[in-house]
Amino acid sequence: MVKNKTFAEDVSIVFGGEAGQGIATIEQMCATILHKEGFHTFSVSEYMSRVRGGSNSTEIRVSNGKKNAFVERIDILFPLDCAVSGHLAGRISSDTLIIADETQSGKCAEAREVVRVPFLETAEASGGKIYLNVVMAGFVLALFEVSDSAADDFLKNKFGRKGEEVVKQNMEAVRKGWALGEKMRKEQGLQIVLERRDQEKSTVLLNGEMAISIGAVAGGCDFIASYPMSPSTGVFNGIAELSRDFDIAVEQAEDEIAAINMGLGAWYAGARAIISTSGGGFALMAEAVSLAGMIESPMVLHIAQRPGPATGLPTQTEQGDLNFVLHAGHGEFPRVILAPGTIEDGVVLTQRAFDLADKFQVPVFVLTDQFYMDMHLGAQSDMMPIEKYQKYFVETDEQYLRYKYTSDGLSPRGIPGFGKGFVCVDSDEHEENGHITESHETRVQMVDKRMARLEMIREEAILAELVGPQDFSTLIVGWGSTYGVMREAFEAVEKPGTAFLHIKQVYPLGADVLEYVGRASRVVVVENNITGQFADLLTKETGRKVDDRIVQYDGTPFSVEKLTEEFENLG
Amino acid sequence: MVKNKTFAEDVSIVFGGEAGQGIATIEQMCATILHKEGFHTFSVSEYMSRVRGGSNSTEIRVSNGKKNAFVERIDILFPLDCAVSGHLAGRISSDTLIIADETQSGKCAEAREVVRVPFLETAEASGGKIYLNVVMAGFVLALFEVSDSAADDFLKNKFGRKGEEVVKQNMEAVRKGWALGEKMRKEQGLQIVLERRDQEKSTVLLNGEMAISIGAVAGGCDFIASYPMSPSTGVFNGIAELSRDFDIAVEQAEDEIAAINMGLGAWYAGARAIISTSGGGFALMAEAVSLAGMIESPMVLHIAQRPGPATGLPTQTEQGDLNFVLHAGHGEFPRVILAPGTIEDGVVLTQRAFDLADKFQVPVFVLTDQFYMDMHLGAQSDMMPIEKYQKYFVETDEQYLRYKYTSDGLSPRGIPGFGKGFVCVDSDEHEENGHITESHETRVQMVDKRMARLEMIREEAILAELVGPQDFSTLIVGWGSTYGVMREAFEAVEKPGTAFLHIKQVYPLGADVLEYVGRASRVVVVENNITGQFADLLTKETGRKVDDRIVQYDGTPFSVEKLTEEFENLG
Amino acid sequence: MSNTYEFDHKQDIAWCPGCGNFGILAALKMALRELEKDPQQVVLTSGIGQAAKTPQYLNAHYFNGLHGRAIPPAMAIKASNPGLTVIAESGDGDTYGEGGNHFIHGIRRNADITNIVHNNMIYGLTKGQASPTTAEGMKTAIHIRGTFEEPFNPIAVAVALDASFVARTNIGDLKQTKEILKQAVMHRGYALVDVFQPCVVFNKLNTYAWFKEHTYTLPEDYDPTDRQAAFAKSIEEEKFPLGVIYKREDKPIFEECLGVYDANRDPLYTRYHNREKIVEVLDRYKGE
Amino acid sequence: MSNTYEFDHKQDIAWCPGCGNFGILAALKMALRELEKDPQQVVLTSGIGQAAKTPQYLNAHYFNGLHGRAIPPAMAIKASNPGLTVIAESGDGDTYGEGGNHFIHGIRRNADITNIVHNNMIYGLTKGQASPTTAEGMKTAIHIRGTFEEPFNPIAVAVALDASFVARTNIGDLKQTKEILKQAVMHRGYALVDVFQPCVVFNKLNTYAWFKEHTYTLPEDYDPTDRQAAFAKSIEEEKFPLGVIYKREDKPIFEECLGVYDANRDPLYTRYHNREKIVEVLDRYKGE
Ligand SMILES: Cc1ncc(C[n+]2csc(CCOP(=O)(O)OP(=O)(O)O)c2C)c(N)n1
Ligand SMILES: Cc1ncc(C[n+]2csc(CCOP(=O)(O)OP(=O)(O)O)c2C)c(N)n1
Ligand code: SF4
Ligand code: SF4
Ligand SMILES: [Mg+2]
Ligand SMILES: [Mg+2]
Repeated sequence: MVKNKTFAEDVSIVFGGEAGQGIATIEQMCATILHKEGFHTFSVSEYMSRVRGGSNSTEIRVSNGKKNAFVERIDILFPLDCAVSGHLAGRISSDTLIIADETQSGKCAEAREVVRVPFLETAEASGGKIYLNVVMAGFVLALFEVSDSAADDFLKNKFGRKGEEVVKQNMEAVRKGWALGEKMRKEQGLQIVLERRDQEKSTVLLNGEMAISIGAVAGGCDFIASYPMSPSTGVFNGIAELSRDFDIAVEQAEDEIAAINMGLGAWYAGARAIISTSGGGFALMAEAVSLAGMIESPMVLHIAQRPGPATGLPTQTEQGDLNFVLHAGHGEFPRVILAPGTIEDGVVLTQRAFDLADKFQVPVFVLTDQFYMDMHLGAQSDMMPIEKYQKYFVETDEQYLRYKYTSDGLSPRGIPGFGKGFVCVDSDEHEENGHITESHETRVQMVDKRMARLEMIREEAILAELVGPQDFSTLIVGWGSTYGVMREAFEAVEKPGTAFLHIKQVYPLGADVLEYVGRASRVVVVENNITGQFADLLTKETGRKVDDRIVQYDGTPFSVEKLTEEFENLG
Repeated sequence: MVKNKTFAEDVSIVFGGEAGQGIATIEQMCATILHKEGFHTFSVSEYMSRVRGGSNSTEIRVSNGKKNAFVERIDILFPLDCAVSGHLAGRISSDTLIIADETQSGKCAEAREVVRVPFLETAEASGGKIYLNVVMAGFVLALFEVSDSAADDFLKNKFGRKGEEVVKQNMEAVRKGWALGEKMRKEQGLQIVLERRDQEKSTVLLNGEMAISIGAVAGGCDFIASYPMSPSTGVFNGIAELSRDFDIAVEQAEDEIAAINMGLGAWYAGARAIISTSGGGFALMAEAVSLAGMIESPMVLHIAQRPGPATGLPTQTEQGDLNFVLHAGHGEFPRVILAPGTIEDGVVLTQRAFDLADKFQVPVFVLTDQFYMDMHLGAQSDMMPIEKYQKYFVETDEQYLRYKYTSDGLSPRGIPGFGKGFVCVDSDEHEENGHITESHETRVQMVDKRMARLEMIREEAILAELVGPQDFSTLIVGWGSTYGVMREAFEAVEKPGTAFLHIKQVYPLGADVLEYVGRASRVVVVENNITGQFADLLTKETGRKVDDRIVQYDGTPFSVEKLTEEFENLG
Repeated sequence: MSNTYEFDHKQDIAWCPGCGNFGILAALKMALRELEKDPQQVVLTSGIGQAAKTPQYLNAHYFNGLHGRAIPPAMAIKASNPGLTVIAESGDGDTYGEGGNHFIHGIRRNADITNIVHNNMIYGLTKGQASPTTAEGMKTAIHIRGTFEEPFNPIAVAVALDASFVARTNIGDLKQTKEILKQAVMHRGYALVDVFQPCVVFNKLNTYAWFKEHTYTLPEDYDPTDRQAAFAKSIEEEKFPLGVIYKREDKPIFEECLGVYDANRDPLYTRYHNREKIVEVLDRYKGE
Repeated sequence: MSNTYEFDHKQDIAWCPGCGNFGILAALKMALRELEKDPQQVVLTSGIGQAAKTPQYLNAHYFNGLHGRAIPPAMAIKASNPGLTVIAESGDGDTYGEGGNHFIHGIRRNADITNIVHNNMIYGLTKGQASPTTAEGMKTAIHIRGTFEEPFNPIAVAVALDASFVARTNIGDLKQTKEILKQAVMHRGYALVDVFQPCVVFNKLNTYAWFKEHTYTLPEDYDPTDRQAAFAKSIEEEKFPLGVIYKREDKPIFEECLGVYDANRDPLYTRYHNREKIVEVLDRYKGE
């Protein structure tokens, strides 16, 4: 029995179950429909590296206050199989409302009182066990006082390909689940009374995968060669999907080495290529990153981090590859690393990555992680303008020299077949014309020319985002996917004289960052790895020592609770 | 005409010619014989990335004062083809004595007076042009007042396999060349009067390649899988050669990925494996380095650096891969980087690399470069004791757990087939028994366990070598192959209050280094790359900013002249 | 009890119910048991994928390494300790895709190992992308227009490389698979066993029924030593032949050619280099 | 003048006098000239090695990339601009050793490129180590006991993979090489030309005379479309057949299967994505 429980500010609803039980569909369905209804919705899932069995979960968080982060706290838990794993079990508190099927038993039931609902029976009645997930989704929708037909469009879209019958059965199942929810809402007073706002509806609900994918297309991406690897595959899928609407050559390579060498070939021929991979796959690309450095080729690489070393935890999250991405490839050459925090960042930075790569003829990394890939969140269109992109290659003349010394330090990039010149690129040290050389004088000139671009890029650095007062004394710094959780914890703690700085261009750092950390009397860095890789980089780049490092490396993202506590403890 | 030229302290003799003309043989022959005769000899060659043609050179430096470094200065130049390249031409001064064949003409002759000797005619008389090199070597030996039979043993050794006739013809050629040299010495007063010492004879004349190779065998190396790549191939060759005398499995892999994965397999089965490669080949090994980190496998990697990025300058020198070696591989795990400066270092550190790798179950890098590989130098046996090595693996019992948590932080390493336990290693995050896990608790414990070894290794760090006063105020720091040149320049400059610190264990840095830099009022770092990679590392490891960076990145090693000037300029 | 290959404890198996991998695991355990191989002398190596988890599910030694890299460590393990029975086991994507170069050069190297490939014609663990052996035309999230390449033919390539033992089985026939695995393990030299394995989740085309329908067992009188005939068999398309397709007994074996086992067959871990001999080598470079 | 493929300036060539690479360079230039290919539309890719320097010695576009990686950029260049004539050119070590995985999967991908392999059966640039095609028993500084593996047979592997054009020539016969190169360049789809090339410095076995003695030209009536016969030819050992050994005209071609050239054949560099369409896609994810 629930008896009059009301959520009026923020609710965290978690579904837990085995792989293959359709949790992802619940998440997608609830998030999409609640968003459509004007609720501010954030969701993220965590899953094991298996196709069936195990224990996965998804958190759907709906709030009035734009809470865009993972919370440990579970307000309502729906265990699909009741074999709630240790991890999830640890998140259950005495305030957690557990709503489970009547016939289930298991740990979750032993410890705590469980509200029983005939989900399975209802699913069976709708056509079988496989409807369990939509029954439950329907149940949840009812709690939000959404109409029982709200899911219809979603279901048509999702199952349309499988035929009308399937769509109809799903609609029925949703309605039945809805009725169960409605009953509980009315009879037991389980109420979720959150704000619906029109401006929420006008946002674009995307996960990190689609943010990067759309950002790539907005950046002019017309070539992707990659090799599947969690958690980066979503971007490969996303761009493949977008190739239905846009002219994009999509190729699954035999290995990561082929993928990036294809990418370099594509850029050479005038296409705009991206590679999507994760740490282990990227490790195979280091030599070709160095090649990009030498031939001054643009290249865009999306790296979705997961906990390493080696295979590590394939489906979990970490920010442990920054150092590697920063230094991958033998020899010395400039590169750029961008790391989105919000969905808007994903679109904007990936778009920008293509521009930077092309303009400065360097490899540009978009560095994300599993958490970022899998979080769904509304994004404001006006914060991610889709701009007409520029292609920087030139028409060559007969005197064309690929590596010409020029006054602005950039050698205009020609492409074969466009103009009268020959475009000769060479992985050996080379003369202006691209021909191999072993001259020491040329060597020095070419090294200087290649390296000089780093400072040019720094001058155009993407600004960091400062949240809080300008006259801070303590500066809490984060980068990449921790944006949402850091911001929420930061705002929760309300420490006077403290500001939060989110770095979007991780390397090279811009003058703004130097200035910010320069005037902080205390610098705290938060990151999802053990050694504090960004903290080290910050020191290297700015000369400023980092006073405190808040790190986490258990494979999970920071939670609001954990960071709030850490921030409180900063004193 | 020479007219009474005497070298009484130090002479730098350079041979320049095309690839394929036998310069390497001249170097080997002169160095070996002069060393045998008790002269202090240092030599190094620089060559192009081609098999025939181009312009190569070798410098043979003989001195009273143990000069073990490259000098720009050429005292006597022997151009084999007179097409002396720009680089070599730039090193010719008015003091350079050029001794060339009578019939040759070319740039070297245009600019300067050249002493003419009928080398070619003499070679032809000895059986053909191919004897030119030994004729010239014979000539040089005469200048040192070495007997005309001094080369006989060397020639028997070198050409014995080709039959007696070849040996005889070579002996003749040497004698004829010797006679020419003797004539010049006597008639024109070209004298080299340097000390011969018995203790020089008791040293072991090795190049860097053989130092590493012998060090590996002394470390118990019984397995090498590699893929050829300049300038690392010499170590692969060296160990293959030693496999005639020692039980060593030698395999040329299909690629670098196979090589290191074989190496890991070998260690797993109880062998002691090394991999030899250069930056570009190593770039392909990054994923497997990460695997070594995860499965806590020992691994020894010899990386001979060359200028990058990409193919770069395949046969030249640079210290440009430190950052990459330091961070190669995704995820976080400890590693060790050793960098020999002297020949003794090569033997000792490589031997030690096996011990560290085995004891701490980590990848250990021996980081050299082309210059180090190719320098020949006498080494003192007592400075490189060959110790009985220890194998750290254990006999397993039935309860054996490969990743057991232990009080000393190291999980005893079992090997399959030795004992009653099962040895299960897994690239995924794993439980103590090596089985895959996705538990967050285990994750944290395992990360902590893996990382903890870094501090244990630091505690046993190989000491840096301090040259000069203990109460320095300025500390000039170098690492790896720059030892000889830094030491010579340092001693030449004689700055009071200045000391020279040579780092042999580059990572993790020991407490001694922290202490040294901590009390220096000025820290200067010298290295052969553009960005000052070690300087950055020093700051990261010790918190001490580096005041001055002396760098060079033209593909050549530092010369004594250049560093002397730089040190003078430090003020 | 010692050669049961079973764990004392309950082992969680991450495969989907109905997956063909269960059969392969069973066949392998049976084969090793029937050959009376002591588990303490058996090492499995694997890459990453569903198939590559196999070593975790039987009680023997294992080296579960990197995706695509099951073969190089296997060969090195054998070279370091030839007394061990070494089996490299992985998926089609792992072996023929990411690991293709080790596949072809491993065949040439011919270490005495067994290479079991779970050929489900799909990337299972990463959720259904095309593998090199995926049928032409199959649509996936990435191949939205369907694959267009001719599937990789591991049997034909192995025959082209004159591999010393080339077999194919269908896990639908567990007994045959077990028998052939036994032959493969017994064979001296590199032995490839490509096992057709249904992935019941991501490959809706190549099901148990499909494999049954599209395979036949080679007749008793088939001569696997005839390379030309083997090639003909290897390129048959209507139905895939099952059994030992090609075999050569006389090829040099990697570990035997290394020189380290000429004098004795002790594993490398038991040996130490002679200290005096190293000093002797150094002395050769002395001036005196 | 525009299709001479010669430089205006004197180009230093880093090969040894007498090296077979000079012949291949000459044959290639002749072939391209005779085909009247505009150098401005010709791109050569290569890896690293002596052979891989070839693109630097003729006046056309080139992408001289990494050791072993000539094929992937070649295929991507073709896919990005199908109007270009793309030739991937490298050594035996580069293509069959380090690059083996791209070789086998490049064949499957079947982009319309030509792949010229200078097969000197040795690693030339790195001074004489064994390559995959090195004869059994050859001693090198690393193989002090001689190699023991059966040489890699690229022709048999290509036939096993059903490559669309498989040829072998001997640079001792410059004219034949040129003719076959012309056919290969004209062929639609992936074309392999393995060219026997003496390395006069490091390979003392496989000399001009040896290649002459150990090769013969396929008879006029040889039918290169018969795969079974092609396999038989590809495993002949006494003498290696020269000519087009196998050919298939009907295979799908990589760049044609990408979908981007269905509506028009303009190279990708000329195209821009429609801004409005991107906004439209974003709008699909709106709540309203
Ligand atoms: C270097 C690298 N690239 C990619 C991956 C991701 N990955 C893991 S398993 C797999 C494919 C598995 O396919 P297969 O070998 O056929 O095994 P299956 O799961 O089908 O049994 C991939 C691409 C990885 N782990 N490492
Ligand atoms: C990743 C990498 N590994 C190794 C090398 C060194 N390397 C350069 S060329 C070459 C072999 C060349 O052999 P091949 O391809 O047969 O060409 P050839 O010189 O005989 O023409 C090697 C091993 C390299 N450049 N890069
Ligand atoms: S996804 Fe396919 S291959 Fe993997 S366990 Fe499930 S059924 Fe088997
Ligand atoms: S080494 Fe051999 S392949 Fe290389 S250029 Fe010389 S002869 Fe030719
Ligand atoms: Mg598979
Ligand atoms: Mg070759």
